Amino acid sequence: MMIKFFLRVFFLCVVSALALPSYAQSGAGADPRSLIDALSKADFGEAEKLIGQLAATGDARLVPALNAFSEGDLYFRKSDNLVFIGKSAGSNYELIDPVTGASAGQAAKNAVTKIKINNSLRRVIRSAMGGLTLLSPDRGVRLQAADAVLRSPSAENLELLETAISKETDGEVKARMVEARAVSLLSSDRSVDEKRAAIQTIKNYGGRNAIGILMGASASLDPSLKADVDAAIASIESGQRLWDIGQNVWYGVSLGSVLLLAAIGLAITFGVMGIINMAHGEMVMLGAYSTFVVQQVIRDSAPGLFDWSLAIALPVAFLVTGAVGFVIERGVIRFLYGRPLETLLATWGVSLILQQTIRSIFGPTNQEVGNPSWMSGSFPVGGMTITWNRMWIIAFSLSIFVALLVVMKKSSFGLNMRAVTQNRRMASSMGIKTPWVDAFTFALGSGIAGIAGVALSQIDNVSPNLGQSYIIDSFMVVVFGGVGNLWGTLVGALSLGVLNKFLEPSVGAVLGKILVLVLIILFIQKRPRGLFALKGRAVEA
Amino acid sequence: MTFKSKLGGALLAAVMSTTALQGAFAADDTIKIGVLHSLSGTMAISETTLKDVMLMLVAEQNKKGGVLGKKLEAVVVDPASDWPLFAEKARQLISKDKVAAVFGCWTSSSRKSVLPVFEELNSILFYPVQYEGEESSRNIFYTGAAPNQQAIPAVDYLAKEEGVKRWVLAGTDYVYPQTTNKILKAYLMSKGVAESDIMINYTPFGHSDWQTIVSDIKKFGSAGKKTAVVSTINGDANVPFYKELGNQGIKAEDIPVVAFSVGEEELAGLDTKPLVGHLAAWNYFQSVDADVNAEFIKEWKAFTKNDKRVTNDPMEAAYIGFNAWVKAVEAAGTTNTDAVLDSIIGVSVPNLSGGTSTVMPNHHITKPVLIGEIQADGQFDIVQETAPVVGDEWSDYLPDSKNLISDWRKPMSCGNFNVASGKCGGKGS
Amino acid sequence: MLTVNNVNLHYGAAQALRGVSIHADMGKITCVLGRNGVGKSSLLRAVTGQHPVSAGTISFQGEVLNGLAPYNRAKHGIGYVPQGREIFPLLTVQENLESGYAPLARKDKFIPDEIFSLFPVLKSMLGRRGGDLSGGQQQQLAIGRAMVTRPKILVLDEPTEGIQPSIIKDIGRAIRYLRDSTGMAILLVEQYLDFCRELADQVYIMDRGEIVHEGAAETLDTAEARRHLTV
Amino acid sequence: MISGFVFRALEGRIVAAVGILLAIGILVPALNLLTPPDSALHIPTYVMSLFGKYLCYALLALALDLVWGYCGILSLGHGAFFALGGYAMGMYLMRQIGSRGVYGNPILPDFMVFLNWKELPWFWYGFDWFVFAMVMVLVVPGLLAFVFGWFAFRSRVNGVYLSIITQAMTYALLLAFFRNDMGFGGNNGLTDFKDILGFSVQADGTRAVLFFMSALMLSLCLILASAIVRSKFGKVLVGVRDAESRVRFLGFRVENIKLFTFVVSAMMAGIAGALFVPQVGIINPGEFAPANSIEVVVWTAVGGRGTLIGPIIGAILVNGGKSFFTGAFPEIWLFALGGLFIAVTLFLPKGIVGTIQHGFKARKALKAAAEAEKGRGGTETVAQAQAAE
Repeated sequence: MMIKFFLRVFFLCVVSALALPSYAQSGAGADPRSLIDALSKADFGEAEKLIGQLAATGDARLVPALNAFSEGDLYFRKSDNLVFIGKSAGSNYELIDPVTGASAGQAAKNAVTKIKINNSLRRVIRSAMGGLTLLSPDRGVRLQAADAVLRSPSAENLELLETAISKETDGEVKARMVEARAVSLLSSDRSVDEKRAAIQTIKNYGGRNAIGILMGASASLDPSLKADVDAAIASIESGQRLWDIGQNVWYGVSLGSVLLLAAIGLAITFGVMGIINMAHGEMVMLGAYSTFVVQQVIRDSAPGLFDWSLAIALPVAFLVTGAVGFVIERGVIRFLYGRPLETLLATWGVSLILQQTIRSIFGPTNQEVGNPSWMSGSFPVGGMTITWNRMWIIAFSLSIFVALLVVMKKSSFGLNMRAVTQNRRMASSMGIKTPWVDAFTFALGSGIAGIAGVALSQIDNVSPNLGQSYIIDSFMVVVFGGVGNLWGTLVGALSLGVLNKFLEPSVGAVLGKILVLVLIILFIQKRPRGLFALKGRAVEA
Repeated sequence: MTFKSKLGGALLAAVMSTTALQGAFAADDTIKIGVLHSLSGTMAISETTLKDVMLMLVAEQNKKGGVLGKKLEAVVVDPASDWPLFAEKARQLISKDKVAAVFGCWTSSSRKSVLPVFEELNSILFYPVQYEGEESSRNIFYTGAAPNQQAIPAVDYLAKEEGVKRWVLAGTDYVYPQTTNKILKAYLMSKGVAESDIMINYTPFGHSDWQTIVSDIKKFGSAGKKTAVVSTINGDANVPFYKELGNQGIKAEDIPVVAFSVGEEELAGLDTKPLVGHLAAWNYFQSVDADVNAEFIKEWKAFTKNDKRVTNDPMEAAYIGFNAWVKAVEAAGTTNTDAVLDSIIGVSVPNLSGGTSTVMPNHHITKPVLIGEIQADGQFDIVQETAPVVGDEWSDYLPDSKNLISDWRKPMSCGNFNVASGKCGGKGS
Repeated sequence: MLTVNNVNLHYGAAQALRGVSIHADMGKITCVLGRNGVGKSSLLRAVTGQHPVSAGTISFQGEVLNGLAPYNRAKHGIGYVPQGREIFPLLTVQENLESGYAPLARKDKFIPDEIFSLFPVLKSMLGRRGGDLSGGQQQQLAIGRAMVTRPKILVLDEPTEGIQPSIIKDIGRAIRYLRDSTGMAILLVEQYLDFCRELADQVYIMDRGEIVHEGAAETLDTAEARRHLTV
Repeated sequence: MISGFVFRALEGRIVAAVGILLAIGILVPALNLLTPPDSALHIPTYVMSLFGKYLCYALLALALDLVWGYCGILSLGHGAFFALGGYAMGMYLMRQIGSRGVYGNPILPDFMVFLNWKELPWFWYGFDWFVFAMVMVLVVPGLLAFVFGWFAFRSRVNGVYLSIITQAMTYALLLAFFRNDMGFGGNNGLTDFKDILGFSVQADGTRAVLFFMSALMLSLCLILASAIVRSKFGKVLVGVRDAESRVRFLGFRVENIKLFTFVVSAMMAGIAGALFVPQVGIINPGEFAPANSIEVVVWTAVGGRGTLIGPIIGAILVNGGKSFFTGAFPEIWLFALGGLFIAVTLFLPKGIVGTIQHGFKARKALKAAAEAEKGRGGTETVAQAQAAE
């Protein structure tokens, strides 16, 4: 993302530098090259001033240098204290002139020193770059520039913004610039009336950020504007309140979908087959590790495919955990049908062994599983923020649910599976190969836990303990929803998720979780077979 | 006699004979040291590394000829993240294996669990992890950071360099964050921060759904004042927390997060690109530019045969503790606990950030505080380094501990001397 | 032809069958009578493979069945209607019937129309859960379900138990129809003498795990047969 | 009548077991205290406290066996009762520290001082009095078991459901006790004890007495459990385990039978916890972890559920093995432990003692089942094979 942006800016600036030489030369007196070189000896405070001076040149050729500075790619050569943009090239750095963009040869890594940067400097750079790129011919760059100014407003950019607004033709960019201008105006020395209008603009812009801007500015504003600010804040907040509820529901649904993911494999192995499968969490963990291995292979051999890594990991995880599940069923569980409470002991042993195996192979520490770009970041919906990864996880867990439902209800395997769990002996006499069905049912449940692990690797850490943190929640969901009923698992997961998220703001995360557990215990007293208990003559038969 | 009695008798005999056997094995030409770190269970993720470091240090020392002309032998046990088991294993190491000193523990609970054992059996524990302070035992050396060696300088940095005026203190609900946040709150308020500008939030262990809290932080941060998060979130919960921060688009330039439990090892499990600029405060970073550090990293990678293994602060603390012990033993000429306790105070050994660390009379050590910003490669870029700070066992910002000091030199020999009353023993009344 | 030759069967230390030998011809209804607990159901368990035999052989159409799992015997054409029906309670009627597809070749995976002509009530209840049917309906479903597997021998364990007389008639009609139209063998275990006498071509009487009488249906009225059947 | 109750309990095997326990209870401390450290017969203190710990675990396993082995209630939350008993004892021990804490505060425990508590919370009142604390050791777990059981058994929550909600119970308590605001020391728990009844907890003499007490309490509880099991009530209990609805139809109030057993068992677990704490020197929320409770189930299963001696042997064996393996093979001991669980469930479904008692019948049944599985009979399960016997 940033690299792409960097390249684009870089290219454009070279172009604009060629196209508009007069503008480029027309900055303030200071020579940009010597300003940049001064960075080699500057502390953070001095660097801040230097950046201000660089911004004041208005020289758009400086954008790549500033960008490199903010990314930590600016170096000075120890021999002559000249500053360059450095790019790693094997054991050397490829040096690039910060102003002209021309190559300046290579230097050994220990011949140059990185110029230190911190958050305050990054903020200043962001603002400076915003100013420098507001007039860029590229719409995307201008939009980003307006955003940058909006986030780090300063009165110095005001006139530039006004120039940019007058030239702007694109509606969205213009709107953003108008907002940025309003924000910048609050800290300028413009008239009270202009500021009043700016407050209105910000109010219409709305959202949490607007409240922050107004509250931040209110202290330094003329006292006569205080009423306007308060009214604007109140109005934004009242609009925000409903969105907040919506946001909370969203969080609840998203937590619920995670619970659903974690529990859905268990709904098969425990809910349908009646095995108290304490190794379920480890299946999730194996799925997450499969994702890690797939990403590792992709990183090493085909980095271009990284965005596809999850899609590749899904079948891999399904097959790996399914196969492990198959082995566990054939090796251990098949001897224990009819003794559900003892399956607990054996699978507990299995879970210890799986954990230790993974620990021995991969080590006890977290492994890095990256987010593909389409799962990173967020987008606004009205006053809510929706993060892409949560959004995909909800979609993913619902589609697994639907797929499983279809397999159970529509396929002949699903029919055999249900027949075997309801009456194993009779199913065998109907010609159903019961051992085969048992093994593949368990493998299916395990495989689904595995693909849940692929999704969970995106939000949680991938370590040998991953499974342990989900096992209790999973059992709660299945029992709360009603054993043997997939719909119960769905409704159970979602309602527990939403309940949790509505308790959390008022009582805190810890008490919230305790309360949910207590409520489940009480609920089971009321309905001993869970939310979606199977009813009617059929159950007793 | 039933089979039961035979079984019981056999069992007892077996236990006794293994004891006798192992006792006989303890050859006289080695000095044993205990390594008490969880290799399984929830804490294995952090502690296993420290076990490896200890084995490496012992191997290095033996290459240099051991200690007092004898080879060192590390006795490794697994307390399995189970706190009572820590006490049992500590007792076993001291009584059965007769180790000269023990290096171990990570969580405060495990340290609290073994503390009475070390005091009772008069042995030495080197504790290598940053902790909440408020403790000073005659038999324990705290080579990790006390709150004043980590939290307070970090807050100072944010207030000064980033102009932070509003603070979120987010932590896992256990003793270290609770205490640290109490100290920080008192400290911030003493610096003139209004109570309404401090938000404290606790989450359970292993919390993985951070959506609400991150959005609360965002909300709290949109009050027009520069806001920062001081994170005492522990262990595994950090990864989902940072992932959520990244996804909700909280950039370090807007709301920086400074963490005290996130080091190179934790970042190894994360894609750090969205986190560039968030901070951590430690006494050591792998990126420290010092020859001794480069050497250490090289040895570590060679020892673990893994080029990707990182180093971190508790490893440095283990390194300092081990070297201080070696130096003290050589000064005392014996591994006898009392002699070592006397000789170790004032011992200075090189630390990995290029300076030296000295063992102080309060059984804490001096070390510089480093503030680092997270980089895209999972390393830290050091933005500030202080002069060496003495670990403060009794915080000056808690009402009941501000009058206490600890000095284990004779004749005071007291871990909780009250300077107001002039007596040893807390209130001293 | 099903041949049971000198079969013993144990439940742990208890012996349930002692040297039992019977045969059931194709196109014939063979009926095994006996009081409660004399080993009738054990005999059927041995035939269907639900319990291993400890001695003797069981063969069907010349193939030895010993050691085959129930699902393999189903593939060999043994259809089973167990005591108490054992309908899959949570499957619909349709699904109960379809559970018989397992041993079939792909082209045979359909429900024969004759099932619905014999038991029209099933057709109207296809969507109901098996467990929600009445006892008589379940019995009809159980027979229908066994028919889906296209058995060459149908093994029925007390199909009249707890069923109202009108449905017993329907079931009798169905059994006779199956014998006549398909030529399959039918092995029927009963306590209900009249039902047996009406249907059977060949009868056996069991007592204490042994066959004590063998003959045509008419021989049931002999004094010797009655002695074995009265309580 | 009471003498009859006790007399029935003292069947041969139990008498022998009690005898051995008491002998160990006297012999081990004696060897520890009276022999010189270099003598071949000397038992080091750490071995004694290790064994003392095992005895507490054995009592916990016995408590679980009473509800699981005899009443069919698989509790996955017995660790909670153990921990509550432990906390009651821990609170007493904390109060005995008095002003010897690091802050020298005569009223507040250290962890309250540095978290700025101003006064002692009400639920700490009375715990400086030993008798009160001992009553609480019984009452708190008993009360929790009563309330929990009263709801659960009345609404006929049973089988797997009951197991899962007992797990939810202990998990909720785990989270609650982790909270520092609860006033139980948060995750550090209660530690650094000094005295019990005026004797230093670290003195060898005190340890010896605690060890003896553990053996004694285990013996007493064994006799009590045996008496319960062998009484008429015990027969009904087994009836509830094997055929609950039939017992209900016979006119017994099954929920009351279960409730009584559950409460008794919880109290035993509480005693075990109370004896555990001074011997290991710490009680913290880790004891509430669901995994701990599952381990108790494993000990019981290994030893043999439904036998009174089995759980005791199971607890000692598994923990002894754990102590040994975590020291000898720290990297791979989980494989051994996990393998043990699997092996016991597969090959010794009745546990060690159960298998010996039933003269390898169980193994035969498994063989039959395995053969059945191979294809002769096809689908017979072990349970059915056993039921058929």
